[in-house]
Amino acid sequence: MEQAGKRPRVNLAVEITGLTLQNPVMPASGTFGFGEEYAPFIDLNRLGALVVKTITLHPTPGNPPPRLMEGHCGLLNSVGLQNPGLEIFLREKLPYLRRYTPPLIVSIAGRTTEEYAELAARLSEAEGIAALEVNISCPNVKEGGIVFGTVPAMAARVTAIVKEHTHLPVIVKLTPNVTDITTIARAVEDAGAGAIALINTLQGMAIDIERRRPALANIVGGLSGPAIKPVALYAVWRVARAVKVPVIGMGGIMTARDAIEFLLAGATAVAVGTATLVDPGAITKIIAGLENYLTEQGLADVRELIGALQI
Amino acid sequence: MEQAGKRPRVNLAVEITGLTLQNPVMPASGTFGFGEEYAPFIDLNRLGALVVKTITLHPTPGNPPPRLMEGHCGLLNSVGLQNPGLEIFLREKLPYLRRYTPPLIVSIAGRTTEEYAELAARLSEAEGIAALEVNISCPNVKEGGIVFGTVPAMAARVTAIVKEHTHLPVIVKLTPNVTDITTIARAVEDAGAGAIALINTLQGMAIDIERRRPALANIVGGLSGPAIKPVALYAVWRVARAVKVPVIGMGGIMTARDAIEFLLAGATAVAVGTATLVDPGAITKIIAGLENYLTEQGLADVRELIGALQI
Amino acid sequence: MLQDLEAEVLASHQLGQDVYLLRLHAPLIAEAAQPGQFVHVRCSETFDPLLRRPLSIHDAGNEGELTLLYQVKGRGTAWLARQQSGQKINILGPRGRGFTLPQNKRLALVAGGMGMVPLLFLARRALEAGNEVDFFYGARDREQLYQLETLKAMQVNLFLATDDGSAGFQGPVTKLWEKYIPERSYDRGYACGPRPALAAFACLAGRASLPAEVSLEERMACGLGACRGCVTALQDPSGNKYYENVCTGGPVFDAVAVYWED
Amino acid sequence: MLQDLEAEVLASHQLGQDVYLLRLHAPLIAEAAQPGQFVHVRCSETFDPLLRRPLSIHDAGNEGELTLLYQVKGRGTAWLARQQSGQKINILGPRGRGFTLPQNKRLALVAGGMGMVPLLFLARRALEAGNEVDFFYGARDREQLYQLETLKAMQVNLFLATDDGSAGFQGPVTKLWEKYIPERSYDRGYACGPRPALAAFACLAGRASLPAEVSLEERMACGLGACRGCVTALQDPSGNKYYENVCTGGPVFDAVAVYWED
Ligand SMILES: Cc1cc2nc3c(=O)[nH]c(=O)nc-3n(C[C@H](O)[C@H](O)[C@H](O)COP(=O)(O)OP(=O)(O)OC[C@H]3O[C@@H](n4cnc5c(N)ncnc54)[C@H](O)[C@@H]3O)c2cc1C
Ligand SMILES: Cc1cc2nc3c(=O)[nH]c(=O)nc-3n(C[C@H](O)[C@H](O)[C@H](O)COP(=O)(O)OP(=O)(O)OC[C@H]3O[C@@H](n4cnc5c(N)ncnc54)[C@H](O)[C@@H]3O)c2cc1C
Ligand SMILES: Cc1cc2nc3c(=O)[nH]c(=O)nc-3n(C[C@H](O)[C@H](O)[C@H](O)COP(=O)(O)O)c2cc1C
Ligand SMILES: Cc1cc2nc3c(=O)[nH]c(=O)nc-3n(C[C@H](O)[C@H](O)[C@H](O)COP(=O)(O)O)c2cc1C
Ligand code: FES
Ligand code: FES
Repeated sequence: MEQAGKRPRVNLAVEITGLTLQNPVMPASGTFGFGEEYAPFIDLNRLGALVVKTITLHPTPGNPPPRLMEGHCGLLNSVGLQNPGLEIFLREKLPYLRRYTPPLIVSIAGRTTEEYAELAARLSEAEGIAALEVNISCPNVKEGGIVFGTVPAMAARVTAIVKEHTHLPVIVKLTPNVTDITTIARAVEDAGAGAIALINTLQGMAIDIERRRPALANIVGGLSGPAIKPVALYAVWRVARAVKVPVIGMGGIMTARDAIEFLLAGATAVAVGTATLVDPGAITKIIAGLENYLTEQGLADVRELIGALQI
Repeated sequence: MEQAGKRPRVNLAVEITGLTLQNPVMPASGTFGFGEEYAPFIDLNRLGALVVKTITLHPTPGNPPPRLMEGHCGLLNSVGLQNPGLEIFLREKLPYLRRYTPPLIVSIAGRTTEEYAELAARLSEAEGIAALEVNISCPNVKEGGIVFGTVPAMAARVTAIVKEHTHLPVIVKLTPNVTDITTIARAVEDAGAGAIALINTLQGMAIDIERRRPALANIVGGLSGPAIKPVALYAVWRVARAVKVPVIGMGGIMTARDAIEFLLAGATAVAVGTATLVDPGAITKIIAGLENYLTEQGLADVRELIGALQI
Repeated sequence: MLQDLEAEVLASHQLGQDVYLLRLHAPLIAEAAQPGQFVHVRCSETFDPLLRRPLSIHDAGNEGELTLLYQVKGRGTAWLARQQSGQKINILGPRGRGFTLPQNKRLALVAGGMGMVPLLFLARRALEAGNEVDFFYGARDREQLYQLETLKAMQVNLFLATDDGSAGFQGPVTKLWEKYIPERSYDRGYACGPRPALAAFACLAGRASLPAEVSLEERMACGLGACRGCVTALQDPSGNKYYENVCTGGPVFDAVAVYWED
Repeated sequence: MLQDLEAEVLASHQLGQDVYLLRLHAPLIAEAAQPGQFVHVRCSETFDPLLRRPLSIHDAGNEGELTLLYQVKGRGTAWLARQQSGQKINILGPRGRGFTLPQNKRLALVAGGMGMVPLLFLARRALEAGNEVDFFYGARDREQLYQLETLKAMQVNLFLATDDGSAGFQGPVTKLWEKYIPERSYDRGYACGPRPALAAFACLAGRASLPAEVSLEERMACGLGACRGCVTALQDPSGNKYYENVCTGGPVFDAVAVYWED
């Protein structure tokens, strides 16, 4: 698409497990609500995809407050997956989201594999959903609370069950709180994941020394933001080399430069979380910055960046 | 020790595996060189202990430059254990260090369990060493490069072998790059560790987007500094509850308030690394700040803080 | 309409040891502002501190002037205190559900410490709407009673309380207010301040069957209702506890809706 | 003696689009400073940026004045550029191994871009020690040649080069210098600038059997020799590569000791 008198436009589109994204930048689940909260600030139609807060089968009240604590260059949260549950999502949130053109990715979490299965089945019947993102950073109540995403076999089982219950593309989102994230990545790839998203938050804690109490009511929280970027980038680089399916990279992306680092490391797309909490326009600025960078570098296609890191 | 006309002095002394530390604040291995570098700035005799850079059996040249990259609120380093080796340490560094009164803790690392054994044996013959700190965040060349500290049995084996070859107290320093750090902690405790130090750095990466190359020549580096504090604090809290031996907490401690968080979380002592690289006086400021805090809070003994977190 | 803009600092005045009055030029926000709403302020050029800081709207003038009043608590407000006139500050707002604004009624405004900040703006708008305003203002000591001149210049009935008795009544401001409840037969009460004071206020209002509103604080990230990080516990009419965002459902809540026992 | 102190900003002058001259009051450092040494500057009130930034000593006056000259590259130097007179900046120094300072010799100083910074200080001290100084100074264009007035006021023989020919010789400064090597029979050469320029300089000096020193840059953390983070590859006389700290073993090294092929 050459515009008269202008530089040729660069291609920003990428493909992820059958979905075409007009650009590789999307919100990270849980930081973008159900989209509507950001509509006063940005045109949701400009995003690579829409990704909603993780939903559960039943309404989840979430953890008691305080749920937030700021670290240095990082945010510690223990929202506890607060969400209105599947029914209300389908009835009250989905119709609004359907009005937008970018593919809608619905993040799901269960306490048992059965809950994942039911969520997958029910969402697959609904209209306007482009893919499921399986959040496996939550405890399996049937296995003594072990987090699904920390054991390859459990991660694989959730993936396989979701696959069985849906025709939609399945993205599996990994937790970084493991010894070897590539083992988990390969396990979910083998189980049928069409793409892998990473990283979810790092486990962390803060203490209020005046009250001698944990700063978060839930004691432990998830660390996100610029603080974790090096950890996220390393995990993405390793996973991108270990699997064949596309990777969606995230963790501390605040600027277009950060996003480019993730693409060079092998991510086919990126997600932006904490940055949006600080600046509602972060995602659109990153998209614009990415386009500028490509133009400046004389690159015609964003895909030339993907995995282009020279070792 | 009440001083005439003054407030009673608070007790800062703690005990760790038979060593009495005049206060619970010490340098973190690798950030304090061999002590002499900081002598122009602080009185080394004021420290709780002296902890030297990890030494290896043979001289280690370290990784090629660049070895450093700054993240947001964090430092990524890949020094690669550069050190002059055991012989030069004994001949050229130890005599200097012996002049100081705080207990000298020597950090050691090996590529095989045999190297750990030999280091332990040789250092135990030398005079002026109070304890060994076993750095298990390095690859076992005989086991395909798997990091000793990521497998409970391997971590236990290194600990046991070091114990066999020394009469000195043994501190084992854990890597946080594992799924469940308490399993490793219990394994080294069972194998005879007299204290546990944590955390070593988190694995991370950065990319120079202009050159499309890793920012560190070694590709991967270790992340330290304020960015990792929430992760470190959570690991310390969990390990302190999982083991009976004392814990030395570290990771992002920049101020006395940070140190107090670690003590409340259950650390008997703390180590300060990156802060010293930014401010050579950081450790002594933290000691002074800790003393002030105790006085202000009307506490007579720092041990009242240890593990005093209310859940 | 919610804005995200760069506001120019007109002036920053130090009112007390660690309290600052910040005057900003932000016409779009000033015009839209309702008492009880807040702005979400970026307090850094870097990522440390990372999050915005919520600050109540203290006043909003006709000339597009927006006034904030804050106490330096930590890194964010310390950064703010370093900003000088001419510099630009990124603010997002006006945000949140403000106070109910009746007409021609008698209102009690009860401020504890920095809780005075949004109540001054409420007083101004309440007076404009023909209400009679009793303004109860308590602090630790007379040094920590700010903006007395501004309040006196307004047509409020001002009642002061200090913990040490250095100005007005000696004791909690809620105790002072309590004495006036019977005789002044208020139509509505409003409070902002430390949570224990709010709980005491809610209890007194409840006993007097007085409709009452309180402004709550919680740590915030987005300030937009998206992250669900800033919740407070509320109770539904049957006493069941649930969580509501302070940034969108509040910061002002009906006193009876707040789940006080946590 | 190495110091860690708060230095007051006397003035900050913008010399070019992104280049600043910073005058500090730091008597203890100014008195001890040797040409080629640097100071390690804390560029933040928070932890972002976290590390100090090394900056060469550009000049040191009798009145305790220490002058730095820097280009804004990223967050640290951007912070520095925001500091105004009267503010305090934490600096640590003087640090590092500086240039050899002979007496009554003829010296060649070859500066590429910001490499001029430590060489101006060297020129001043070299002149005081009775040396004759040829100062070669190259930059992209005439706009990026800084401190020409100061250099002209000194007794150096100034030779300029620009990539675009907008001032002096058109081409690399090392090419310009090359022409003078035979006729001027120098006793010693000094260079600071981008690494490729230093390598060219080292090669020319080697061919002319001229003792030569170069000032290198590496990212630094402690600046004290403790962390081993700032190493550069050197070679021993038999050509074996080894790593040396730039902060303590340098930043100035013998040109023949540097392992250029990395
Ligand atoms: C709706 C709302 C309106 C507010 N209006 C005002 C106002 O008009 N004037 C004023 O002085 N303050 C006001 N506050 C409180 C103000 O937001 C905090 O004092 C400020 O965010 C502290 O930031 P800091 O970086 O200086 O401190 P930090 O270093 O972040 O923290 C210092 C202390 O303040 C606490 N704190 C941090 N963030 C918050 C927060 N968002 N809410 C409550 N406590 C927090 C921390 O736990 C810590 O104990 C308001 C808070 C809310 C939620
Ligand atoms: C001994 C020594 C003396 C120096 N003297 C001067 C001087 O007098 N004037 C001057 O303008 N600059 C000098 N520099 C370079 C200066 O230290 C860097 O430009 C500065 O640290 C960049 O910091 P920043 O936060 O602005 O940029 P950052 O955001 O940290 O980085 C911007 C770019 O600069 C690079 N960089 C960061 N730190 C360093 C470093 N320590 N050394 C080299 N490159 C780095 C980064 O890789 C990145 O590409 C010197 C460097 C050394 C080692
Ligand atoms: C407040 C908050 C809530 C989050 N909620 C979810 C969630 O519901 N589901 C999920 O998969 N990830 C959740 N995350 C993790 C983010 O999607 C993302 O993986 C992580 O924050 C790292 O990216 P960032 O550094 O850009 O924020 C949440 C993160 C934050 C900060
Ligand atoms: C430059 C650097 C070098 C280090 N070298 C070692 C080392 O040799 N041995 C070791 O056990 N830990 C080493 N560490 C890790 C620290 O001892 C410490 O565990 C870690 O940095 C976390 O603490 P901090 O955030 O206070 O720096 C090093 C850290 C840094 C930053
Ligand atoms: S701060 Fe994000 S929902 Fe209120
Ligand atoms: S910067 Fe630490 S050794 Fe040079």
